[in-house]
Amino acid sequence: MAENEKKVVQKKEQQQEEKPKVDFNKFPEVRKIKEKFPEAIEEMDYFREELTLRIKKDYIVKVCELLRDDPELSYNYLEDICGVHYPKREKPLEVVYHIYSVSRRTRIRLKVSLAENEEVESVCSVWPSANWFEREAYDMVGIRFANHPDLRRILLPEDWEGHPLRKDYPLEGPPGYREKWLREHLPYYNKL
Amino acid sequence: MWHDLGLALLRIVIVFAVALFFVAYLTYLERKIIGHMQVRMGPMRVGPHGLLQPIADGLKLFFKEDIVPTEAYRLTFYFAPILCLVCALVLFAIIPVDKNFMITRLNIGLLYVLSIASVGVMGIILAGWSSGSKYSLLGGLRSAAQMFSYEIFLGFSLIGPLMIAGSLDLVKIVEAQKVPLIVYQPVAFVIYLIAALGEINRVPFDLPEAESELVAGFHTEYSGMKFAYFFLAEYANMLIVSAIATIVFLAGWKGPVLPGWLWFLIKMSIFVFFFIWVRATFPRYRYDQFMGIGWKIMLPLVLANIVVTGIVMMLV
Amino acid sequence: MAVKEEQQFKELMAKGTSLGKVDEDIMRETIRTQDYWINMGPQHPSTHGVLRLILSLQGERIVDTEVVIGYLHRGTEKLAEARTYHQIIPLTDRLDYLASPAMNFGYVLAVEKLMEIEVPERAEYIRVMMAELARISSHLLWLATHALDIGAMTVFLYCFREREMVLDLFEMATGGRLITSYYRIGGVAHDLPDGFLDKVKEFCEIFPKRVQDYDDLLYANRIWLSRTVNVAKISAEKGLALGLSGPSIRGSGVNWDLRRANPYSVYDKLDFEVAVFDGCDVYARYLVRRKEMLESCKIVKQCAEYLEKTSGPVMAKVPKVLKPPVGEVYMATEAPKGELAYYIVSDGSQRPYRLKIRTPSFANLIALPEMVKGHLVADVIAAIGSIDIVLGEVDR
Amino acid sequence: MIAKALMKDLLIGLRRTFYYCFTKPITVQYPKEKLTPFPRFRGFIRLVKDEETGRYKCIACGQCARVCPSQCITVKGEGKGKERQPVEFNIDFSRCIYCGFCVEICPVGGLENSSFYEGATYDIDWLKFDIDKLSEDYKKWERTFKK
Repeated sequence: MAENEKKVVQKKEQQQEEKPKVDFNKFPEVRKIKEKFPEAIEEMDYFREELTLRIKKDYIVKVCELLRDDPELSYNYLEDICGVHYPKREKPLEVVYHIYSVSRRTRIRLKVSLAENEEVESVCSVWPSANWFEREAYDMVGIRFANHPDLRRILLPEDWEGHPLRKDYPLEGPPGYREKWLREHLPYYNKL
Repeated sequence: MWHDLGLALLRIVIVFAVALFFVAYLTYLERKIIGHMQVRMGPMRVGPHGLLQPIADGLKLFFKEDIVPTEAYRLTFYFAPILCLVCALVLFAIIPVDKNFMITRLNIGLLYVLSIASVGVMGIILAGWSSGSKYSLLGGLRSAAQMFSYEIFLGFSLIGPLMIAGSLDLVKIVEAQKVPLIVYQPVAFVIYLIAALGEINRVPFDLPEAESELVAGFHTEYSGMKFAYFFLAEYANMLIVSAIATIVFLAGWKGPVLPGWLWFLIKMSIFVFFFIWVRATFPRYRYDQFMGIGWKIMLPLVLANIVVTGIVMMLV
Repeated sequence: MAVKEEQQFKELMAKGTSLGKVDEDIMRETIRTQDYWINMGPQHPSTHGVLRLILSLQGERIVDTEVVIGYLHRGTEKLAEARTYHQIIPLTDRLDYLASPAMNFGYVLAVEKLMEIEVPERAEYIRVMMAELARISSHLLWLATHALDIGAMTVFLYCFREREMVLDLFEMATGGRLITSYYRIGGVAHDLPDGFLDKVKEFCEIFPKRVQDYDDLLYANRIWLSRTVNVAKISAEKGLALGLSGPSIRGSGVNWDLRRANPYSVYDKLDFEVAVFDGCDVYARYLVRRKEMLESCKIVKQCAEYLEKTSGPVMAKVPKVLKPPVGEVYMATEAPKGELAYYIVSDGSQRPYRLKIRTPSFANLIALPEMVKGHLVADVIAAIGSIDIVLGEVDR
Repeated sequence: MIAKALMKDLLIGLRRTFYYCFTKPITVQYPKEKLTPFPRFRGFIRLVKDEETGRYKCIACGQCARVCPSQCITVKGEGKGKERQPVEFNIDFSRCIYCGFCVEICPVGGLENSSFYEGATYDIDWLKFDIDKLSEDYKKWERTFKK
């Protein structure tokens, strides 16, 4: 059994390595962006039939506007904005945008890498729904969005310290938090 | 003289005991009927088929902690539920259950009912205002607008029958009906029912206490016995409204075979059942729509009804 | 004093809602009044959980709404980073606890997409059937509470009666009534028990008749109509810009159902209609969900017919220790409330590096202030009901 | 128009509730009557004993403890090979989420889901089950609770 498993895993890994070269110019999204902002795309990836473009920080609003307004692309629906923390990278923060075209039924993923002190332009002006997603990314990962109408914490209390979804944030809360909480509630939780 | 006084006291005791008993069991009846309409059973635990439930509820409410919000105006906060309940119970004094059975006979009976009922509204408004809570205030505001306007239609819808009966005295009204007045005055009857629903805050017009919007409206902050007073007042009002409908539109105690008081109770319980039935069935109107219905549809209708009645009476 | 009020008023006007400036005409119609702030929730009978709205009112008319969420935040995404791919399944159950199979479905599909696992067809049909039953149960609960909010309390118990039947089906097949944890990466936990499909078919027979009960009480009822028609209107364009998805946007006439648009699992083999109505208001959203229940019932019936004829494995060959390749996937499914998507970043270890859950209720809630602006307090309740939120999903 | 004036839409609703007024209620009076759960119902977990030998089926391999998402199981075993038996087996039902993963993964069928579900208690220690309590007949648990 165990050997089988290993084989399956190895097979998977091999497939991974043998990833075929994709001709990115077949995607109208890539063509259009390259045409208009030749420097905007840093990196392209095509994995599990999902197109990923890494966009330079300064271009994100322009690219989003292009994606939304171009009749051939018409990406009119922002599905998700999410922050990811990669502490080992040079630019540790990453913002991931998933954008969907309701008329064309396609999806594209945009990424923006940020250094610790950098801010990224908010896309609220493009899709108003970005408001809460950006607030969540700020709350959870600590990504700051410039020109956001109302950048506050959304899920956690206003006076919370730290950003829980960072990799250096411990699972059981900030150090000392658990003890403090227990001390405060000890009379009741004594029995636990 | 002592004999008369004793008799009067006896009547008072009997009427109020019976009235309070009915009010208490009305809560049980409502829960039971709505329960069955909703394919469940309603109260089943206390006593056989939950028959002692109202007593258990009363005891529970009696022993509940009495909470007064710090923001409340104490005097009015205490006074409002009592005002509500007293106004509701005082009305039982003139209800003729049978030809000779009532506490007192007033020759302006119907006027008395309408005027005391409008004093009762003050209790609700005061409760909403004095609680010092925003939800209560909204509930009180709504009830102020709602009840004052619906009293107009309630009064107007009774004018048609009164013109035919020719008296404000409830006994005379009944005696004047050879045929129940509902036959001559169907429009007034329907309007009376709708206005009555509005007047006693029942679904679909229970806006002052709309629980999904205003939590509990004017009595959000009330607890214990003070809450119970509102509760009892509401149900007492429901009985009164049904009794008036019976007297004015269904010829009160008149009826073949059975004794008069039984006819009266049967007819009254039809209305009570109807109010409960409506509560189980309908959603709630919105505040502005409710006022719209009153002023835009019911007021013209009820005025037309009076005019038509007058013309027909002149011709006949 | 008056000057100060004027100043506050102007500030408020300049601030506007979080989504745009307030319409000044609505704000002050004819009389000059002072704003009235009201805290709706987190403990309120009809905010469907612990949603908190800060309403600022002119009389009973809403000028501004601020939505405060986070009272049910349980840190699902952080917890998921500390668990293996398999152990995350019970966590996903607890997102939308009213339709937990649908929540599982999205997650297992995402992991399967990441690992390229082929799932046996029988398992796919079972999953689709369960997900559709979950949709029915979720919509039933929605109708129940929505009608209760608007005051029709009997519909509540009629809906619960049918929901109980669905929950019984869940219990019979999965062992859990609400939190089913039935789906596994690569299939489902067990095959269906004996007699299950008969019960499903019986349910499919009964259910459309029972919908008639709700229709009698609501469909043409003038009170229901006056409470829902032209209330909380939102146009298709605005709705999309504000992130509405699922039944909420289909009520604005957008024909977009992920089951049809980007078919996953076996939805492309099934015959069903996408419910679209273009009233843009609460009533249209009611119609959409009402029709969706009936369509789901059809899907369940088709699945049951397929499953009766076939037999076979319900679990693909999946290694016990899951180690997906490095990469990231975004898998969007049509949950009862709208687009549910899981974004998984894998670093090749046993645990996901990052799991972002894009939940429909969270995105739909963004549009609430826009919907209720200028309406009355009672319409807020109707609007909350019509976008059908579950706080477990909003806060995660 | 006439239908609207006569309130047909409202009368339909009234008819429906009136009809149900005389049908049989569907509710169950819970503490008096109880529904029996389906066989797959995931209630409290039991440790199964072999009926013939009276030994635990469990071989204390610890897979259940590892797979448990809420980490509420602790196992300690003794012996080797087929002789291996658990000496300590604790489940903290105040943490358990009843997902059934432990039952599913057990290679020897040493755990089962009982149909016991009435775990509400004033005493949280009652929910911390040790090896003896886990292998009891679950009907006895009910009695302990009622005490």
